[in-house]
Amino acid sequence: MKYSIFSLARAALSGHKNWQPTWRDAAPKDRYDVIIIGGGGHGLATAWFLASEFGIRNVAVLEKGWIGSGNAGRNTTIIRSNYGLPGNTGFYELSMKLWERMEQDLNYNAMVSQRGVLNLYHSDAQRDAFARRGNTMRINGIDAELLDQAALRKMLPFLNFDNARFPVQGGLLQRRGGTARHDAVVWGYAHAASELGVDIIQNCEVTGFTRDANGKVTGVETSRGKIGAGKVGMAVAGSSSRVAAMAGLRLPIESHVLQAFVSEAIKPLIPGVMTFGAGHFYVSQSDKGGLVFGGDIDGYNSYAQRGNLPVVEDVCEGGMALIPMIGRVRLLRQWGGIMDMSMDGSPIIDKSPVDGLYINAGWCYGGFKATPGSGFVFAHLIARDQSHKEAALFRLDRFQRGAMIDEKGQGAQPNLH
Amino acid sequence: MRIVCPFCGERELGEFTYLGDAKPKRPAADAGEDAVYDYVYLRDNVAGPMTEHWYHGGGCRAWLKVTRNTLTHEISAVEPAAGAGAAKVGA
Amino acid sequence: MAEFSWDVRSPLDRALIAGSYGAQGDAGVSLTEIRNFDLVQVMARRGKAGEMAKAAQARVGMAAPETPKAVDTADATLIWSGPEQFLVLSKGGRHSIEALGSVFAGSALLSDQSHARALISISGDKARTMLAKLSSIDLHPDVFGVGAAAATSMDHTSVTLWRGKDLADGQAVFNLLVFATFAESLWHTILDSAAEYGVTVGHSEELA
Amino acid sequence: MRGDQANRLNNGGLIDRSLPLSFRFDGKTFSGFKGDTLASALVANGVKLVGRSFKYHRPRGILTAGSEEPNALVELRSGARREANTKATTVELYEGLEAASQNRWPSLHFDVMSVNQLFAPIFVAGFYYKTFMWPAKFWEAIYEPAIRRAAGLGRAAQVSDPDHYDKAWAHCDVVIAGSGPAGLAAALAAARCGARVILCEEDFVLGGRLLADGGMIDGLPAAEWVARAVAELTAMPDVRIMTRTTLFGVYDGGTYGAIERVNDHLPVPPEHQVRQRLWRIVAKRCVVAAGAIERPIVFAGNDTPGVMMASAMRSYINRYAATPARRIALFTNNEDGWRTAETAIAAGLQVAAVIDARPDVSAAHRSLASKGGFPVLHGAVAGIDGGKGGVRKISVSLAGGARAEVEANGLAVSGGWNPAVGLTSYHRGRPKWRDDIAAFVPDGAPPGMVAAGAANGAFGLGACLCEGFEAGAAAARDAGRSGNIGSMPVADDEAFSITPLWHVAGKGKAFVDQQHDVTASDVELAQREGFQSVEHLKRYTTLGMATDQGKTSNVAGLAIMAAVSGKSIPETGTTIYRPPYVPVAIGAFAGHHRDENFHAARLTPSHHWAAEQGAVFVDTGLWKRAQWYPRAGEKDWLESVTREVKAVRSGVGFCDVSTLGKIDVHGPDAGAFLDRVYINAFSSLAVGKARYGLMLREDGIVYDDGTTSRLAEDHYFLTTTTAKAGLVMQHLEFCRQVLFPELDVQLTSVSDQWAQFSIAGPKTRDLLKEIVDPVEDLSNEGFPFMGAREVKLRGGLKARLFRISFSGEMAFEISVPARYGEAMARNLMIAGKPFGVTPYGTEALGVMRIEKGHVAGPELNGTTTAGDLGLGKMMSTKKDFIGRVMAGREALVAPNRQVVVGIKPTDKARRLRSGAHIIPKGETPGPDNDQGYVTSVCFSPVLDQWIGLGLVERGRERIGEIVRAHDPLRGEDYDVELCNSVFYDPDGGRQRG
Repeated sequence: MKYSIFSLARAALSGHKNWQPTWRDAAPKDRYDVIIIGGGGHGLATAWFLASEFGIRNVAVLEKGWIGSGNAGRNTTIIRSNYGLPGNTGFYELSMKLWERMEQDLNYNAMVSQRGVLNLYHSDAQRDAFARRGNTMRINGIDAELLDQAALRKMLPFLNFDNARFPVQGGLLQRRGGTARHDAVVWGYAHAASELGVDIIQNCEVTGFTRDANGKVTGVETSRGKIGAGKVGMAVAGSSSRVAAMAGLRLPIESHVLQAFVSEAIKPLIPGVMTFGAGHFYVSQSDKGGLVFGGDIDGYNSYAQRGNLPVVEDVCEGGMALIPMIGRVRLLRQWGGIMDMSMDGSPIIDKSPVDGLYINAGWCYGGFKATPGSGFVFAHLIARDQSHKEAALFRLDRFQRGAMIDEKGQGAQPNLH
Repeated sequence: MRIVCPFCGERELGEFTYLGDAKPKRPAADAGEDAVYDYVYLRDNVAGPMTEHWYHGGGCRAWLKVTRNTLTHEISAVEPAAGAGAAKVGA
Repeated sequence: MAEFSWDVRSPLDRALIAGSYGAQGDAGVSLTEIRNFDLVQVMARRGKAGEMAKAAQARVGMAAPETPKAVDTADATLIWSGPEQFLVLSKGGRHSIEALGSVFAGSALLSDQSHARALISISGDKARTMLAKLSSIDLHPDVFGVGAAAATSMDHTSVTLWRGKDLADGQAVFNLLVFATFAESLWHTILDSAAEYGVTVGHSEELA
Repeated sequence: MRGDQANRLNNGGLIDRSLPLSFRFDGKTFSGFKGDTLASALVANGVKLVGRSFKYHRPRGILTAGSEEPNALVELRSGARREANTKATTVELYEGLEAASQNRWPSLHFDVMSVNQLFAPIFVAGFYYKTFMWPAKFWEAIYEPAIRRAAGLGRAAQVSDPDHYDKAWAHCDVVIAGSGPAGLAAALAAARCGARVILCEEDFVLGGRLLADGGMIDGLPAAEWVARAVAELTAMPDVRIMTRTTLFGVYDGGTYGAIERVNDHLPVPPEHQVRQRLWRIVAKRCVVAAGAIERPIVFAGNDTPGVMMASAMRSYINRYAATPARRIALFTNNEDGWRTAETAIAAGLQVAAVIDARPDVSAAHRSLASKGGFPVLHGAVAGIDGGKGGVRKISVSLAGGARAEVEANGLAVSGGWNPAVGLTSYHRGRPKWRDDIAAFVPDGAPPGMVAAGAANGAFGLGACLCEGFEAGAAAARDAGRSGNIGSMPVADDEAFSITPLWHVAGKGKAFVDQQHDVTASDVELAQREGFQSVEHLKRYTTLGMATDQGKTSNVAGLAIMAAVSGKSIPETGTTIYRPPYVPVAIGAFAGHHRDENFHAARLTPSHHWAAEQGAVFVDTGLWKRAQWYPRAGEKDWLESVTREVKAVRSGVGFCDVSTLGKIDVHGPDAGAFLDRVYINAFSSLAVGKARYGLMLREDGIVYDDGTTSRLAEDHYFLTTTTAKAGLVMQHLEFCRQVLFPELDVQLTSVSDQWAQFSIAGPKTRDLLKEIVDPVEDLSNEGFPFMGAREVKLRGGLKARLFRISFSGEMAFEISVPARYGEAMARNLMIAGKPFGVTPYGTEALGVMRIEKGHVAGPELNGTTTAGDLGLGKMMSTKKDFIGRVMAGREALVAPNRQVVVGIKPTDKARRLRSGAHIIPKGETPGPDNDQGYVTSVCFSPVLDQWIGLGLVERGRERIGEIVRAHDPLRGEDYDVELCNSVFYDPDGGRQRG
């Protein structure tokens, strides 16, 4: 069913009684060419790209709960491509370009909103690091601007310039960055993939892999029975270690909790996305009016999908330090997601050592912005058995080779990335 | 979260710093690159009770081995690291 | 030859303004900085905790605390600071690092912390209420009695806190050792926390 | 005094008629009394229309009397203290209160945006996902700004919050949420056992529903019983009663979050006091006695001002002596709702009719109806005739199918009660369904927590008291307390019978979530489009995501979803409950930590002296460091810094370097220990000598560097960088306690014990001779380069002296106990006067280190190896050390790595900037020829040009090559030469001299 203002108007005349499900709620078939484990943004995007770009339509996406119930449905919706290291820079820009055409691709309004992403700096050293990163972006054809304090005073007069422990001195701005409506991304990919014949199977939890005599993966065991597959891709960030363990693999990944927060809805107050450089705080304002904000991970391994008070306080301290006018704005909800924290802070998109099993994991807390890019390069890998050039460095063996992609320079300590 | 430091008693999370799974042991000097790679990079990433290293840096500066359930955050045991004070009395 | 004066200055020398602060009326909190003390960290050598304890006993006539406690001797206070370690707080060089060196030779390692800390004594009927803003530990009199000590944090900064002898009027006294370079910042935080109760500020050369 | 409070009863209520208060709503002045909420005062003044809804801008009135209120949201206060979305039902009235309705323009009564209602047929749930896609660029330019302006509710203040907040800790055996009958009974039982009890009540008066519904307890009127209970609790020293305090969350290890609205009931907080305080309550046990929330029934027009929850109507009449309407009707599906009819009659109001959805009503109620002269209609409300002026007529569909109309100007609605299951569910627990009360009740709770009373589905007064008392006693027992528990308070239980009714089909919009304008047909549409999971339903329709967190709407929404998808309510399930229980001000979570107090500031021992000299300070981590010391007439920082560098290079200068991390490493195994943590050897270091050391992480990447001296056989003095001081200490303790417990070594931070100054320049020795006792030999032979030992100063003070140099000049670092730090700075000025001594700051320090090619933070960036820094040869091959094995991985020893090299513009007048990238000459910049970047720059007074260090691919093999410094961010592109990283005195003669 094609969505448009006209179809809406037509539907209104019939009291909206004729709308069809946004995606088919499919039952599992015996076998698929490709099974994607995980009905989040990445899994559904992978399925849609397999069907739309690589001609593979006999695809199932298996979701243990409801689609979008993992990190796709609990992130802070930021999109950006302001990375500084080879491997990341090109990949996230590929993803950004796919965001820019997503709605027309999918016939679904995911509210991709390029209101800008601004990283603030508070010292000369931070400015220099941003200059390095911004120049990397520009050399890669990505928009980036280095703003000084005077420019920011005009743009964001409410920031704490004069009474701050660490006054804002400037920022690195990517105007093409912004936000997207996270749930709509999931539903949009589900809608479009389903239209191309992909089976989206909810409430279907993978419990094991079936393997042939050579160890090749031939399918999965699920809460809804065995399902055969030519290839199996996993896109289950937060649960990657648990699913990989079913295939006998240990990953360079730890699961950590990242909390996020939303305030009560208020009239427009904050224009784009901004990150505080002297504490753990980033914020944007949703179209509905809530301030959507977050900070650092809690710092300990967790699968509990909820966090503790010290981080709430830490984040709000950062918020008040940066934007002291939000003191009376009320925090409405806090929640937590399980982050696949990799050992260098960058993702893994690679064939696994097990034949027929493909891994898409380790997104840390940056997976949402990667959704279209990840889906595209993962589909490419699965379809062609070869990494896409923009994902060529996201190899699983890079730690063995010493070829880490460590933007923060924190080394093999996931809770510091 | 609150951790019962074996030396200080029950203390608030903010006094502690987390390192991670205490199971991997630093390989011997001659163990070779694969063993060290495994130690540095690979994790069981346990969903359930896991023994972890925590540092009571905001208190007595002891490194602790804390057994904590990563699904519920419930802590079932805390003991000092081998070289944290009392453990070495009379050693 | 130039004339030098080697004046000592407390890290709170500038920040501390004697007198009253905050709300008017009877002060609920009294803050006194104790200046110029000797503070030595004593840490047992591997496996020598027993010998260290004996040496301490011989020196001050009291057993050094093995749990989070502070004990007063005739001319020193021994404050637990971690497993198998304690601080010796005294005045006038009697238990300075030079004086203690031979006492603990072979059993413990010493580190001079005399200049690394500022010492603040907190009392008043709102002292506990005020400290609840800074300290995450339970200071209820049944839990944190006279002589109780804690290596803990305030405002994300490590401190050593112990309860001294009650004042004559029965008021509790909380002693706080804070790192010297954090002292001024923490002092302002303490003042802000105490302001609503009214504060009396002073300093002293005498250990309580 | 009654003033213009036309709807105020003459008697009764918990208001203080002797304390009239005047307030303004939408610019109009009204009066109320002490004890009122803003909502009750508005009710007393006959104000029905108080707000506009989120999407359709429909007129809305007051629905509830508590924190579950979806409609009566106002902007409270003004200017910097303006608080958007404040629930009028929870605002305690104070003199001079100012409030304004929100989400309307130009006025509440004439709101232009209410045209949205005309588009309502299109503005169904999720309509925006299906449109606004063409043309693509119109989203940011046109559609989204319009949506953003229309959305949101109130306006937040646009300037810094002028009020203060703080945070505190509290500890107890039992914390109790709620002071209704169950909460008070729990507190009594626990306290009598000797437990330390904290009782949190979000209202400003204790008693919960007893305040509105009364009853008899232990033979006393409820109010009297409450007063006695409170008196008993107050007399006990270990009971703390906290009103205006909401327990909003439960965290691990028995930690609870609570928000105390300390001074929100005053126009502004008194001097030295906070507005709100965040409490972290640590409790062994928690009793949730948070009560239950009455729920609406969804029917057409159910959002008309004048439609109110039945229990809220009782609250307004009984507690506040304010009458929402003169002639009311009641729509109920349960026994409890009838109490509102009783209350109305008792207050002398007219009851127009009771519409009861149940097939039968009790004989008592029938006789009440006949006495009151009103009909009992078996059926349901099908529509409301009314508008912003309130309810006029109620249309009823009777059980037999016939229609009836009831004239009334107020409608009380009771759809049953939902226990407040938030707190018990915040650890992702799911409540369970109970058919008998048609409600979800807690199914387990986080460790240590139990629900009691209405929060647990016990709706009778007797049952609440009993459950509360038993829960309180058990909690105290579990916390290890026992005592004479006394007798349990007793009361009769009212009958509770309910026939579930969620939605009455009818014409017109029937609202499920009134704040977010989610209608019953939106829920049906979501089901049709496949959004059947309750989480999908919530996300697609935004049901329950408004400021009331769906307290009055969630259960109805999922019940309607269950009905349309042919499932039971328990099968349909609930969404995940998330804290906080009520929205909490961000300022309260931040507390004291804002503005200058965001983080602590660390001051060096010479800080105040430097301030007196007019130093400009820079933040380095938590430290404030002197960055440079400007002098009169200097036009900018560069002039000052250049002067400082020249003074050092030609004479002598000093700099406070106390910020370096300093660690005493003691013990017989100290040398062996250092051998394992540094890449180079320290056990071989002679006593009295210092050595530069480099530490790696276990992954082979450089972690930190510094100079470590051996002061005695078993005593090393280790220094770290300023940035890593704390982390290195933690790392070394890990090595000592976890990795190498067999070593007899102790570590102590002495960072704060020593004031340390670097004294540098050719005249250093001259100056030192003035300070140091003449018995000390400072000659090159007596104190050679890299010597380290204790010395006596003139006057007898002992100091530590290290012959080390960061500047490349003849230099010493001298340490004195920190309380002498300021004196040391002053004495260096005195002693150095003849030699033109110049204090210098971190900028000059940085210039001189770059001139010398020393690496620092920008080069030690967490991705560089020892080899990258040109220090690969330091790595010992004779011992194991942290990071040794991983440092040998192929990509870390690859020949094309980016390594440290010197960089200088070919045009000497050119300014070099950090962050510029290095591109080969003649090539178009792109990812494939991006060969590195400039890490550190300075203007070198010695070379009279800008110079820098960089990390450049194969840099050391390319000395002399001209490359491009490409800096598109700043619009610059210029030629630079790759050169030796040691720009100044490359053979080191000056520092050894």
